[in-house]
Amino acid sequence: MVVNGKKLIEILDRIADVIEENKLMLTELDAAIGDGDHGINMSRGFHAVREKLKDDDGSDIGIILKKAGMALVSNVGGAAGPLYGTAFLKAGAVVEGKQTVDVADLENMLKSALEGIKMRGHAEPKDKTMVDAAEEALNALNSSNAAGESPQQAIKAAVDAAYLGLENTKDMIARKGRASYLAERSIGHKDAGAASFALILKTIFDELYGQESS
Amino acid sequence: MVVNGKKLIEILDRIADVIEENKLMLTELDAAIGDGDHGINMSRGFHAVREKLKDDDGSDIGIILKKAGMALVSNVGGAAGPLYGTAFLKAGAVVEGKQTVDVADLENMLKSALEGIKMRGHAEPKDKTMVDAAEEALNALNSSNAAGESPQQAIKAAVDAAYLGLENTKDMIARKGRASYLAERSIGHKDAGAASFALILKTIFDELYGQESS
Amino acid sequence: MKKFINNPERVVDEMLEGMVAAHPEYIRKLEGFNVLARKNAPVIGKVALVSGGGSGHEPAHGGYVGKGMLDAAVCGNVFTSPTPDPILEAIKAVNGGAGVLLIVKNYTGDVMNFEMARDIAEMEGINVDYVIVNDDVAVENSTYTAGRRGIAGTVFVHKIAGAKAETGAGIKEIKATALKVISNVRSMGMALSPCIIPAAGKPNFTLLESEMEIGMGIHGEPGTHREKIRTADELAAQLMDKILEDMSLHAGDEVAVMINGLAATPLMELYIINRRVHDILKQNEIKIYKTFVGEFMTSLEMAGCSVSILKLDDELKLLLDAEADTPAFKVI
Amino acid sequence: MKKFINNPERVVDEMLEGMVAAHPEYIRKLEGFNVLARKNAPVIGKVALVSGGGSGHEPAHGGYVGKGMLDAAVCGNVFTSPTPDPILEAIKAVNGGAGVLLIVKNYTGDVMNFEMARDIAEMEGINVDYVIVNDDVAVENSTYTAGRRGIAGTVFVHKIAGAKAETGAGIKEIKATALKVISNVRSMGMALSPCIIPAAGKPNFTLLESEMEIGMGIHGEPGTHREKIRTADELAAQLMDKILEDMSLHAGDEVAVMINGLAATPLMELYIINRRVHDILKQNEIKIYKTFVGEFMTSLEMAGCSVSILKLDDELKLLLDAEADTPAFKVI
Ligand SMILES: Nc1ncnc2c1ncn2[C@@H]1O[C@H](COP(=O)(O)OP(=O)(O)O)[C@@H](O)[C@H]1O
Ligand SMILES: Nc1ncnc2c1ncn2[C@@H]1O[C@H](COP(=O)(O)OP(=O)(O)O)[C@@H](O)[C@H]1O
Ligand SMILES: [Mg+2]
Ligand SMILES: [Mg+2]
Ligand SMILES: [Mg+2]
Ligand SMILES: [Mg+2]
Repeated sequence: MVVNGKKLIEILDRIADVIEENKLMLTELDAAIGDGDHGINMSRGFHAVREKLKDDDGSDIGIILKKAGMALVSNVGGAAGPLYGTAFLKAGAVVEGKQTVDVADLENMLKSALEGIKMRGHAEPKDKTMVDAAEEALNALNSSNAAGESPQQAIKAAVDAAYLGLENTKDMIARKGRASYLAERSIGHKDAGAASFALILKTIFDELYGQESS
Repeated sequence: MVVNGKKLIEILDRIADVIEENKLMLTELDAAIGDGDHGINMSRGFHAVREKLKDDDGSDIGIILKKAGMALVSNVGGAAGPLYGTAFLKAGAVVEGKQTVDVADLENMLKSALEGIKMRGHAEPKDKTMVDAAEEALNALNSSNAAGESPQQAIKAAVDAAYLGLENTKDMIARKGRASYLAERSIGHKDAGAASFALILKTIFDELYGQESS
Repeated sequence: MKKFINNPERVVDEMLEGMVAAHPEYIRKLEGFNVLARKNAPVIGKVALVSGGGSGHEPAHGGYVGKGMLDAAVCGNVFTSPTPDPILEAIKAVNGGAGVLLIVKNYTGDVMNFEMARDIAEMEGINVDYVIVNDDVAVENSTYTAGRRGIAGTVFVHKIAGAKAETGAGIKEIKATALKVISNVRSMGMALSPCIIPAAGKPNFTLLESEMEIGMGIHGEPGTHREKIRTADELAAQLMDKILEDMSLHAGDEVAVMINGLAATPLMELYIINRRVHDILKQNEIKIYKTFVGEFMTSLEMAGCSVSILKLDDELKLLLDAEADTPAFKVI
Repeated sequence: MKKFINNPERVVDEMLEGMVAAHPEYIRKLEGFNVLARKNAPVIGKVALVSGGGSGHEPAHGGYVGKGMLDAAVCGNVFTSPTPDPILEAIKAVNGGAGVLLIVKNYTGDVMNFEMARDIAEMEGINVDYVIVNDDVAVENSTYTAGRRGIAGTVFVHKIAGAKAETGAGIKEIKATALKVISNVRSMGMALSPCIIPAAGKPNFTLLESEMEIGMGIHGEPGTHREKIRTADELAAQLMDKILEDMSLHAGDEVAVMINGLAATPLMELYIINRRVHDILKQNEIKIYKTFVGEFMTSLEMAGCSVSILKLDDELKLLLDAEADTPAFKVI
């Protein structure tokens, strides 16, 4: 697996579409235990990413991710904006100047993104946030890479782990973000940010390897 | 038919109950083309009448009706308060000092009451108000008395005519009171004030002759 | 019926207790009557202004008692004109020797009850006069009907007549100014939902999710007709059409605008309506001197709004700008 | 969804156009940003106050821009914190050289976005500090959670910190005063009906005719729990219990009271709530210095209310009484 800037822009483009298609689902997850705007916010953000990257020449993966991060910071708002924005900015920082990235880079990028999210939001695993999807995904990617599995296998493992993380949020009591106001009442609902995180990762896989093989 | 003060107070007492029993019906008529408070207002008013007459010795029909009129003016509010209040005050004025009234007095009282309503509200027949019930009732009472029918027949005729007047309001376009704001849309609904008027008259009949014979 | 109340029969009494508790620096309640009077009433030598009507229109009218507006507000039961007794009591309590002007909204009940109170007060030697506000263009005006209703435009009468009274003007002059406001103000309203009179316990009418009621009054009474809901811009234009049709406004004229919420409609939506109202006035080259957006004359918990336009001259501008200090309306 | 809107995606933009059209004597909009700034900003030498957050809480926060309160309000999308860009722009536009204090309600999104803006502004050499308001006692406070929310008590921070800034105080002093307000104010709210975010088109939750949601925030998010509806008096007592439990109030202490409507609840009902709140305070021998009843921090078209109690000292009383002249909050 080697992704160049042009392909990355295509992936981000596709993410905008997928978020749009899943806007209602994300909003409904957020409505149950938050304020019901996550899908709306994310969709606005990724449309801004698309707009921002329209004329990018694709020469620098780091710059592409930074632009995406800035677009997210400047357009999503709410909690998800600074969190996803920081994630993309941090991911971009570790691949500055690179024309292409491979699965090892992806692991670095995800690691750095997760650090950024934690730094910004002070959430830990089990707080019922996007961290729960990201943490599982990173661990799976890490194990699979370490075991020498193929990039496709590794990324597939990350996607599956992200969805597992998402599922796990269902039984958690929220301790960060708006859902935390509900305390015990947040149990039984999946976290919206974890869902958007898993969805983004799945879209990356689908763009790289096709939806059939997923 | 001869009614003394004690009986009149009993009748007024019974009117308070009947209005209370029909509060919802009157309110619903008013809700359709007015503001939905007529039953509430009338019920409040006749409870005040009862309270005011609690200690009356029944010696002067004129005073009883004046007290009732004042209680209505002071407690009903809205349009019906000054109108019914004036009606009772005017009815009382024509029987001042009397210890009893007969059916001829009743005709005078009704005539004077109707004049009071018209003077206060400037409504004419066919404006879709209580005047439509009152006017029909007065005419019937007048004809029946003139034809030498029995008091029971005469009052029964007045009650029936009041209800006919009430029915007639259904097809009218309101030209006075709140219902006038609806213009053509007021057609198809009976007038609340005409309904309370007919109800009061019917209660008088029922108290005098029993409900069976009505 | 979902309301913060204790007893449907006591909502007005309890509301007034809550109002007096909240605003003791402005108002007091007359013992035994549902009348809110200016704390320092009677103001000796000043013509006193009294308004009121049925309750359920808060902050009207009690919220407008204070310096530069009313001297007393008479609070009837919900949507029911007060009886003459409390009106008379209000007149007596605020008469500072210079007479009392009643500001009455044009409803059969209000007019009759205020007239009766005036008659008694005059018999008791108090100089009382009154004006009737009938700003609602939804209803056809005709001598053969009850005529137009008084709605949110009434607040302009309170403000401007109140400012005039504060200058020490006589009752005739104040009445003339009030009548000028009345002849220069037009309003029109509509509703998205009905309201529930507490003592009735259910709404007077129902509207489908797709319907709105045009020409809505402020008493839960149905309007002139029903339509499919439209955009805010279309609605604003519809209300303005009807208002402008009835006013002789020319390019260069100056107006005050009031966008009034009936209660449930959020301020956000009122501002969206205001945006279009301003555009329409600008297209007609009408100058907007001042705009008021908020809840001034409500209708229990109804969702809806009214637009009022007041044509101004130099006197009205001056009086509109004069200081007012009341619980619900302040001009600094 | 029955609303006076044109396009769900443009409600905030159109609302701001309507606000600026209505109040040009108070506010202007920053070109290209959803920021309302004081017309005469920057006020040279005065510390500027900036607040804001998601929209849908009108009149908060744009209605509080003006003399004696805010210098700018940053207006995010409905219930969504603004991004750092407009916050930064607001900071730059109102900085009069004496620094800028941000007043942020405690929501993860608001805190993160305001912090990011502050970081950038400081890098650009502007002295920026911030306070976080967390007055809502419905939510358990704990370092392991997002902590308490900021709700209507925030308006007291705007008023008092705004008055302090107007005295020419430095940013440290103003921050200290703002923190004193924050540590002395507690609020608690509940709702009778949900609200509809325009872009979502349907409510976040539904309530039965017999249910209410206790501990409701101001974003349509569910509260702490659901109960059968009760009387206004019982509800007021329930909210006050929770508030008083959390405050150290003693006989003889003085407080300011705010009875805040979430939007659809009529003023009549808020006054009925106020009546009982006053009774409870009096029973506890707490003196009520000033009461505010109205819509200060709303939640779109939600029916519901919150009660806020602010414990006062001499400084806070003085600042609460100081003149304020903004579109939605005036003290004369
Ligand atoms: N402190 C935090 N750390 C990590 N993620 C968080 C935190 N707070 C919230 N989130 C994530 O953000 C999501 C909500 O995003 P969104 O709805 O767009 O913002 P808001 O909560 O401001 O409305 C949550 O579902 C959760 O995954
Ligand atoms: N001008 C009038 N003349 C005679 N009757 C009238 C007039 N206006 C209204 N009414 C009567 O009063 C009734 C309404 O009374 P009510 O509902 O108690 O008062 P309001 O209309 O003030 O709410 C109407 O149904 C009608 O019969
Ligand atoms: Mg959200
Ligand atoms: Mg009625
Ligand atoms: Mg009525
Ligand atoms: Mg949000």
